[in-house]
Amino acid sequence: MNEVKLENPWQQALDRVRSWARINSPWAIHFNSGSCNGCDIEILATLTPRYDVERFGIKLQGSPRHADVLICTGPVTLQARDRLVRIYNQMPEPKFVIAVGSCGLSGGAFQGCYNVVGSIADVIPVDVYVPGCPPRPEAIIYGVVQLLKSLKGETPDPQANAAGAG
Amino acid sequence: MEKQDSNGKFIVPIGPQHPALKEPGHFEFAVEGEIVTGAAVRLGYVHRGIEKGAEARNWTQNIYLLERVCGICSHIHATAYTLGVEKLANVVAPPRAQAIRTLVAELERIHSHLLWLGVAAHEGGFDTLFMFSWRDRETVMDLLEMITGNRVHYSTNILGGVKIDLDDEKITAIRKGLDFLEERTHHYLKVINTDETFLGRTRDVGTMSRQQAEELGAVGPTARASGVPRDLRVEAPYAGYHEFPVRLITATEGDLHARFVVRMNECLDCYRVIREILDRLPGGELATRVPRRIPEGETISRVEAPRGELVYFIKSTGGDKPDRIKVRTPSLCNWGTVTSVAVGHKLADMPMLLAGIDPCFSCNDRMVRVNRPDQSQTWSWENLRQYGIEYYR
Amino acid sequence: MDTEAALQTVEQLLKEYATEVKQPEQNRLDFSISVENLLEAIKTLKANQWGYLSFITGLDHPAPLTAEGEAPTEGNLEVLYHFAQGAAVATLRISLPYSKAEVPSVCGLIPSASLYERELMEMFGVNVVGTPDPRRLLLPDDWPEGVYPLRKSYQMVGGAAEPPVET
Amino acid sequence: MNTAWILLSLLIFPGGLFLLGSGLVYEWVDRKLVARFQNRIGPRWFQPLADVVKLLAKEEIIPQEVHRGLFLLLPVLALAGALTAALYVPLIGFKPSFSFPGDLIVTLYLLSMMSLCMGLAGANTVDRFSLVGATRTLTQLFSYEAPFLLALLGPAIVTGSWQISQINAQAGNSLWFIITQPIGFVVALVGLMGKLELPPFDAPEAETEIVSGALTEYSGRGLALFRIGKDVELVIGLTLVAAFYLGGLANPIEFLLKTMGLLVVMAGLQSLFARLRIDQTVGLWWRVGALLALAQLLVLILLRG
Repeated sequence: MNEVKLENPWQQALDRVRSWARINSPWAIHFNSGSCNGCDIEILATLTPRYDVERFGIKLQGSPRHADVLICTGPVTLQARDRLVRIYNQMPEPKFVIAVGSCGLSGGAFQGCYNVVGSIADVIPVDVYVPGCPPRPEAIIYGVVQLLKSLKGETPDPQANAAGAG
Repeated sequence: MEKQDSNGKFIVPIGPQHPALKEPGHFEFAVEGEIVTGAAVRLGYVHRGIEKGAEARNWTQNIYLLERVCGICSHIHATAYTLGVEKLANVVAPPRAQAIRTLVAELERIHSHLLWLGVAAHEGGFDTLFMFSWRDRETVMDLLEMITGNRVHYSTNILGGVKIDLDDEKITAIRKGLDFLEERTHHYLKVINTDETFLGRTRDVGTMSRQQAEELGAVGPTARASGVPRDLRVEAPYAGYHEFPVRLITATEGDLHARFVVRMNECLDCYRVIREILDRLPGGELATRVPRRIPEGETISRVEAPRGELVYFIKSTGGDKPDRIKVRTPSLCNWGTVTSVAVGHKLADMPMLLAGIDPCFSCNDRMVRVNRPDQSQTWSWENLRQYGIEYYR
Repeated sequence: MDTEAALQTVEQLLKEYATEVKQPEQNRLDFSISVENLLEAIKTLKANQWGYLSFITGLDHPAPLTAEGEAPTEGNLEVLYHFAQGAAVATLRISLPYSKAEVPSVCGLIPSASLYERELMEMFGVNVVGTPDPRRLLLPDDWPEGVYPLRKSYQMVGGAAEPPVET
Repeated sequence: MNTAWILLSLLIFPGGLFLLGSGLVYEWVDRKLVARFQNRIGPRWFQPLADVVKLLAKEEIIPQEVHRGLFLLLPVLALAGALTAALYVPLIGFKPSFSFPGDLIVTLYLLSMMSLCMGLAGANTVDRFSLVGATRTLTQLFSYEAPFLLALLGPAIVTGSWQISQINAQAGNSLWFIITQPIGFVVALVGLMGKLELPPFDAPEAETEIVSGALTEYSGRGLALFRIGKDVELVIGLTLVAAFYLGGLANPIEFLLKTMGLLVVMAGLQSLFARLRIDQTVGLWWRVGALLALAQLLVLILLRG
């Protein structure tokens, strides 16, 4: 969100309302760009009673048009790359990307593979990285929380987020 | 997007990004109104190149790699691989190791079946069942985490044995977990057998006769639900299944409902087998030595994964790396059943039908080319480390 | 035992087609078969209801490096059809020279072989004649023709950021 | 009645803002209850508000192939229809702002605007999921608007009036209609769920089959308006059913208790069943529901006559 600083107090108030709403209602879409399933199952597990992310207003959406956060897993394979870009482009602004799992971070064990483009960051800009093979559901929730934290304050910086600062 | 293909048919794509599929795979269903008139499958969205990658790593490293063929049935992949390599090297893992392998495999089967129950229910719009089955699945996940230290990739196997052991405390915890799960499984069995709306969505949907199932090459619970008596744990016992035999569970209806029943009954049998293993856990060593270079030869290692027959073909030329590893996963066999059974059904049945075979895309699209870690970009490792430090502070 | 009986049966069934029969493991029999006999052999298996097609493996045996002056030998591909009956496995081995890497499709007899044959085609470049669906299964659409990743001659191209094809 | 009063009632209370607010609250209660039934904690109380505000603040993507005007107009129309309908029902137990003989029919028509607009919105885009969703929405319209109407006719016939306020008053004075016309009540409740596309009647927006149905291509404001529209319809629908079948609504406490009670029942039904296929949805109504409701209507008419 690289928005211009607003002088008008009315606009400032509006802006506050807007970011409050954004922080409290991150709808997510999930895309598997070539992972082994481990991360995907753990993402799905965050919806279920033990973790229940609806507490934070996180909802898994089916249509990219409805989503704010793209949760992406796995190294990007050649075939999935175009799809990933397309889904990213279909999402309305403002949009954020969370890369889940070691493969999504760097290509992981699949780095350099003939059918793999590389990490998710090679294809689309990523805001938050969640490491792990696979990360626990708690870690994924933590990743989302980091994203939300960064929305409250300054411009999210992928590197700062990856370092867990947020 | 093109609305119609050249034949003027209305095509509904499912995947690769689609809410019904948590994994990518691409199906095209030609529909007339709500009725499906044709189906085609395109895989490869998670094609990585594991078979080629395995040729570049040594025998031990491959355990790590092959576990990551699939995040749901990781243990069984490693088991198939280690059993095959042990066969080539002419060593036999000690009985205690075999028993523990079997135990983890059965726990994994329970986790996989419960997971599947939830996903299939979700496809049918029965979210309450999804939530409940996944809540109870957490019990198995806890057990697996307690035993192996990981929720998904258990890393139990090493060449020549296992690297984890069970003590009394763990055994008690497993028993407790099993009691709870058994009670819940009976409950689910009741739900899938009595809930009217659920029966409406599953009965006589995707029916496959025994002959069809055999012709289309179905495996695992999908085939057993059609009455094909095919279960490698019974036919060709491996690991600890000689000692702890399982029951062959089949149904005759061959529809979606039968697949539900077969899987749930299998869970019940898993509990029994695990209890038997715990009762008569053999003592002794956990592993034997396996040489670094595996003697020349070819072997076929067949095991029963939660989804059906999993086959590894391993060829060694006597080096410290395999010459060829071929993985034939159960999901691949079951695709054929979807594309042929789909025709004539309603579009609304498709997700459940797909879920019915318990597809696993990453299983199909294996093949990873693995590079050495020093080739990865420096910043990401830097950040990873930083993140790790911050994370555990 | 059951497995032994099954192996004996299959040996009886396939002996006439095989040029060589080997028993690499207790529960396995390998039959080396020429391409011409493949369909007949499978028909026999099917007619006698012996087993089911478990999977098809491809193997690549590149030509060994030859000393100077020697005529270079041709490498060959092997296609393995594994049939399983209980614990018994019968393997039909077919050896193909690079120059004529062609097998007939078995889909007419075993419809479920389609996916394996598609995989064989794109991974090894074995031309499966008459397979009902010759489209790509796993590799991307823009993968170059004539490049088969599972052949030994295939070398990995570039790093992660460099896919082997231009897009 | 002067213009200022009309504007006030249309924009602030009981229409407009107030209705939007209560719609969001009801949506939250519904989601929370379903979550609790599913053994989860569920969303926080301001969740629907945050969702809507966020959607309003988001970029709105208009696909190239659609008719722009329609694409923008339909959500507004849907919401407007729902808001207008609110003027004729006894919200909060107060007397409806407007009332005339036959307003029941007008209200029901206004409520149907929503489904119609959604169907049109889906048909307007070229996305395949939207198109399938649109057909399903319209199919459901034909199978569930009708029973809702029929079910509300029962009390109307007994009281001999087509005016909502009169029926409401009458219902308060006699034995609750839920006891004398149980079938009508069940049909009304199920019809309302079908109308609102709540599970198990959510085939038109079945996530696992057709992504989000007719609304797949909507983002930002359009989606927000449709969602608010649905929330408003939920409140109005509950109000109508409570007024007709649960002994009328005479004061705010009664309103709250009765509508919330209905909501609990609806949330329970939502979490109890698997989604019905669209053919099952239609079949269930025309083979079972319609016959029963018609039979009951016939009996009522005969008894009166």
